[in-house]
Amino acid sequence: MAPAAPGIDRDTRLRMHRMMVECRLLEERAQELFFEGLVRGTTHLGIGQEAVAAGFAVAMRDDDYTFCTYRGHNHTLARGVPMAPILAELFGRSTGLLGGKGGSMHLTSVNHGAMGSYAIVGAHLPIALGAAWSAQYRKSGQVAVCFFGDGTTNIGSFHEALNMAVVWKAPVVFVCENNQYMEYTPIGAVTAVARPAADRASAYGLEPIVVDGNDADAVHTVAATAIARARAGEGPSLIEALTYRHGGHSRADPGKYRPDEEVAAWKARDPIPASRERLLAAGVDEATLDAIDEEAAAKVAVAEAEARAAPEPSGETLETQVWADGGSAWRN
Amino acid sequence: MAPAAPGIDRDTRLRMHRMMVECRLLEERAQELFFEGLVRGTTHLGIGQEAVAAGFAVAMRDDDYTFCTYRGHNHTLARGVPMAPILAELFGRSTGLLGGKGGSMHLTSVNHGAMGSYAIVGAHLPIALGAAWSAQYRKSGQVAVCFFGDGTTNIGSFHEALNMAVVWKAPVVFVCENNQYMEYTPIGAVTAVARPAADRASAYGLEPIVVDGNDADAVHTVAATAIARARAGEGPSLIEALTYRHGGHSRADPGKYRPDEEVAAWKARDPIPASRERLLAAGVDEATLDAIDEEAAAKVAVAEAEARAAPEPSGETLETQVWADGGSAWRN
Amino acid sequence: MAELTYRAAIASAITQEMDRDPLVVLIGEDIGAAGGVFKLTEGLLDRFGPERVRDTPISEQAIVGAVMGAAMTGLRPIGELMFSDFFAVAWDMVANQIAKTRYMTDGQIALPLVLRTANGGGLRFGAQHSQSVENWAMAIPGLKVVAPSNPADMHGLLAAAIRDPDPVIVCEHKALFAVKGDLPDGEHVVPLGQAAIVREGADCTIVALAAMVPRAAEAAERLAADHGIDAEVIDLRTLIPLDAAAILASVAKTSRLFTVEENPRVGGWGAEIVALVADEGFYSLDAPLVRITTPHIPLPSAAVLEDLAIPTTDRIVETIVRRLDEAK
Amino acid sequence: MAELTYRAAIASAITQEMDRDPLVVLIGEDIGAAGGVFKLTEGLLDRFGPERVRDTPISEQAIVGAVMGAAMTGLRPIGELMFSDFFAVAWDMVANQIAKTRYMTDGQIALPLVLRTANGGGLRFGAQHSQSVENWAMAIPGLKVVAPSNPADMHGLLAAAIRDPDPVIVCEHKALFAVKGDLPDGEHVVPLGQAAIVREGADCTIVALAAMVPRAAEAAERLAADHGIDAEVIDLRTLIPLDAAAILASVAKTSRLFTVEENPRVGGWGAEIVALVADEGFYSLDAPLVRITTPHIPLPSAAVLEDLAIPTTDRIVETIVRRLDEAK
Ligand SMILES: Cc1ncc(C[n+]2csc(CCOP(=O)(O)OP(=O)(O)O)c2C)c(N)n1
Ligand SMILES: Cc1ncc(C[n+]2csc(CCOP(=O)(O)OP(=O)(O)O)c2C)c(N)n1
Ligand SMILES: [Mg+2]
Ligand SMILES: [Mg+2]
Repeated sequence: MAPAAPGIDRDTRLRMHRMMVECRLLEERAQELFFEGLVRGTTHLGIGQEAVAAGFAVAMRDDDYTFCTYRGHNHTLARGVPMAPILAELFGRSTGLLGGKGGSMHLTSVNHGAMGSYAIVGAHLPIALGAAWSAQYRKSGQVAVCFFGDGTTNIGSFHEALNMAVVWKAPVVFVCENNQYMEYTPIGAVTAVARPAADRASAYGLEPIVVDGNDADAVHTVAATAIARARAGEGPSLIEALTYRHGGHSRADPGKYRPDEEVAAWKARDPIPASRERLLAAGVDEATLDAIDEEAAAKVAVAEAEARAAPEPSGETLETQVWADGGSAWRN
Repeated sequence: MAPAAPGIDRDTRLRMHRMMVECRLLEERAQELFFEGLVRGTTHLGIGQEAVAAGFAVAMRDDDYTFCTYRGHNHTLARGVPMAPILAELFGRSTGLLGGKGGSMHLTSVNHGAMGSYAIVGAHLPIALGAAWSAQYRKSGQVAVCFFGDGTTNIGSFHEALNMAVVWKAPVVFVCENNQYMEYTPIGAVTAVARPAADRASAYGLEPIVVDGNDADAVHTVAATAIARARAGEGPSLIEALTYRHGGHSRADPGKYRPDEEVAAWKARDPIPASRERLLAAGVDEATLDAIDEEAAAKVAVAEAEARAAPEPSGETLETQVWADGGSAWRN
Repeated sequence: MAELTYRAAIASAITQEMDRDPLVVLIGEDIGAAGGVFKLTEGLLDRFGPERVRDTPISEQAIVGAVMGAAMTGLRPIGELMFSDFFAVAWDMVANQIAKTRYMTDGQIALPLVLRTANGGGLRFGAQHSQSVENWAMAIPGLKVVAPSNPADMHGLLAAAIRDPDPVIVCEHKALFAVKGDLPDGEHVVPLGQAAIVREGADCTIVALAAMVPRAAEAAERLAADHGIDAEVIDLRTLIPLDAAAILASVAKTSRLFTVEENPRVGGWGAEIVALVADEGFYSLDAPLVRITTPHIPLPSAAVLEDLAIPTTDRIVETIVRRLDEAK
Repeated sequence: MAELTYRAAIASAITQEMDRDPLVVLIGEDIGAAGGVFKLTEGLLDRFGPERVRDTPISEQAIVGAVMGAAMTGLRPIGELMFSDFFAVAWDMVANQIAKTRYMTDGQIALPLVLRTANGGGLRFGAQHSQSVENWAMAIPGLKVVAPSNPADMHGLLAAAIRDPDPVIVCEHKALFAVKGDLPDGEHVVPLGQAAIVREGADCTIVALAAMVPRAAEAAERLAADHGIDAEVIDLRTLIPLDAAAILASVAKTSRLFTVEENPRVGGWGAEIVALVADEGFYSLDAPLVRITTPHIPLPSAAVLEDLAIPTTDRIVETIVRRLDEAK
């Protein structure tokens, strides 16, 4: 594992901490709202995995691209997307980030470089590669960062994207959040190697990189290195971040297929208290950290109120935005 | 590379030699018949690659399964499928192996364990895995051998099949015939690693195995080992056989994208003269070998005559064999 | 007669057939220990063991390919695709390999296999987890396609699909999982290719499938009660083989056809039914042939939008009343 | 006016658009150094260099996915799928990602991209290399679909597709590659969504696409010469957007509709056209609506069988004569 970086400054750490706290509080509330019936359909929480999102987000340039999965709330928030339209989208309201058309699994905010959440496992790896190719062609210096799960390493598009990205030296960073499970099946039960991403790196001529995904500093260090490498034209990286989701896979899944001790052990390694400890040890005072918690809670409350107050989408939007002309006409 | 096996007996070598000669002569004639317009559509020759087919075929049990590609004449012949129905299929005649329905790219003879030639790159790897799973479930002791090209290692189904085969310990042997090119593009130009199959083996927890694919003895040795391993319930293998196609990719392709020296160097390593030399050195007399050549030529001539004499398919067969009832009715 | 849900009818049919034939096996993602994400396969691992009920990696091409390879070598495998949208990931295996191999090999290779999948909308899952893909499968020669509308048919048609010597795509509608109904005692098998007349009627024919069947049936009751329109409702049950005779016979009687489909408008199965009747039933018609469909758009996730998109009982009633009125 | 082949019209359109817009790039298998397996992209690498004309590995999912990612970030990429059958391998990228993303993101993401592919039969390539898949694409909301029948349209429609702000699937028919025709001087662009009236006529309407257009046109000449039937022939040119008005106007005049399609019978584009007319054009009809199609089978490879499968001029003539006769 990459060691925790010595050189990360206090401000960066505080930014990461704030991001993690905001993600956590928003998702905890989203979960409650799901049980209240306000969040409809499905939702996949990244509670426990926030350090990956935060560690990368602070290493990215504003114009870099993020591609993530249905478990994408953290990554979307971390790029600076406001909470209210995210919650409103989960509620299916007209002020939702996607006008209610996409839902929890497809959060996207092009203005923030959040280029989409993808709900078919593996699909976004080639798409992220394409964005990186575009940056390379346009010589824009942008980098694409693509997050996906351990289960995703077994699908074909993972393989195709990794190979083509290396051949093209595309500026893309592939980040496997190994949370140990696909939906309900432990990754080890269906994977030929122990480290689903890192043990595949050499198949693409890449270095295996494993990082403690619950340590924002450590994530940040490998992120900064990989992004710099991509930006310098040296090609892609594949990073495996070891982490855990505290809850179930989605919706009401209680995650009972996991041994209690395993859950307890990982919860003891919760990235947010760890970050708090580290900041305290580095001399940040309790009040500053408490203020972050309170501000985040207040932000969530405001966002929730806004989303609750938002109207349902108007029926007129049903048939808009299939085409670039704004409509959906397929005939004259 | 695996060394040429010391222990291969004379009979086995003669069988392999005869297979290679038969393959070669049939394909050379098929090429001429293509230019005469008798072979229609397209055809992909394996001239130069015969040692792979022969080395494996003699290591297989009669009830083992072969899965191969559109470049599958050698593999089909090597399982004992007669020449006449193969040629007739290339001509599109009613006596064709597939009644004229499949064509050159889909040669299949279930009775010979030749479970099909597949024309979409990569598709047959999961299918071969499925046959192996079936053998495992039925405890039949059968093994599936699956041949494919270097270019195929970059498509998603390669990755999915390899991973699942290892997880399931399926009795399947994956054989990459690395003939250095996909269609017209050198494999090195589009692949992240130097050995497209062997350098990927570790991604599935497998040993890298590279063999001289122009040396039938060497191929036979690794084939026997891998098949024994599969039959013993120890799971799949991935073998990379280095070889070369003497001609172009298909039809009238002259293969001009390849450097003359490269072609010359590989032709100098033609597996058939090499096998002949080895047999002579082992004390087989010229006459025996000449007789093999003559018998093969005679077989091809007889098959060609038969295929030429065969009628075109009757129009009545157009709408048969979509369903198991023999017909194609999709409505009442 | 026992009452059970559409959801439970799936495991009951699989159990019936696995008990009967040891060559029947089941694979898919999270189907074993977890019992499936929709709890469709609960209890099967315990009953039949890991050799017959296998969890897979997230590798749809390998799942479908392996099912094909197993079917051609003596098993009768069932593969589950968790959501029907994921057929797209394995479409080569389905459309190019499974559908064509028997024909290409002139009958040498038989593929007695089933691909089961959770199909359809209504759960606010958005565009990539709500599609009705029965029309994709219908357009590929060599695939049979089943889409049951109630628990008894779910059980009986799935059993028939497992016994069928050809590849069958079984669309299990997500919005129907909780629906209850009676299952006849004893072995229950419903032959493929037979539509069911859900309601007899004289004034118009409504052809529906899967989740649209209860809506069409309810619409018919309201048409009778509120508008004096006596509609005949046909549940197609299987798209391939198609019970064309049942449709043509009904239209011969009613002279008017409405189809109610959930898939997007263009190129849906409704167009095929209309085209069939517009040719072979033309002379019995006395009004335009009308398709009631989801618009030609991806499905939105917000509840109000999704409900607007998919045909509702209200929309069916309103359309039929208006179109019959116009035709007077 | 210069004469060129349908094959050459492809490179000429790409050249015209790449000269015009530096954001247009092209990727695919063997398209660069080799100029494509059908020699469709010959000369482009030399002219535009390896940054704009890129060879790929055999990785259709990555090709299509990369095209999508590039399109959403400022390029106007063209991806080639060597044979249209290979759409199946990348169908998730096409049907679930490309087609739905603009809608799912409420218009945030634009996808100005083109996927070109060698489509159709007639070359004895067998079931996995001969399909007509335009009906697969037509059934997916969010895709535009083009299938030119002659060199000038090939050039003009491909140019329009490259300029279009939405994803366009361009079906290049293999059996037409060698066909010659005139290309107007100067920049040539044919707008999407406009059918062409290939022949005016009063007795019946024949709607055709791609390789079926010359056959339908020839059939119409023979119908006139040998049977006194004056057929109007419509070349759809694009399936989506569909020029429904042109079809309805023609049927309003002729009262009779025939469609001629190469894709397998069930769920083909012909069913959609028939369904459209059977609803909106019903009252102008005076005979059954007839589809002339390939049977619902995979395509065989033997020459005699393939020729029997795909509609021929003879079959078109024979069917129209018989069906009009029956309708008298
Ligand atoms: C192609 C495809 N197959 C299956 C699914 C259903 N599915 C959704 S999430 C998931 C598990 C993914 O596991 P992993 O990649 O580890 O990500 P995680 O959910 O753990 O973040 C599965 C199987 C899907 N969405 N797409
Ligand atoms: C999915 C798919 N993509 C592309 C093709 C076209 N194609 C046929 S053969 C071939 C090259 C295959 O190369 P390789 O795997 O090395 O096998 P070889 O032909 O050299 O034996 C290609 C690209 C195809 N048949 N299927
Ligand atoms: Mg996971
Ligand atoms: Mg090769």
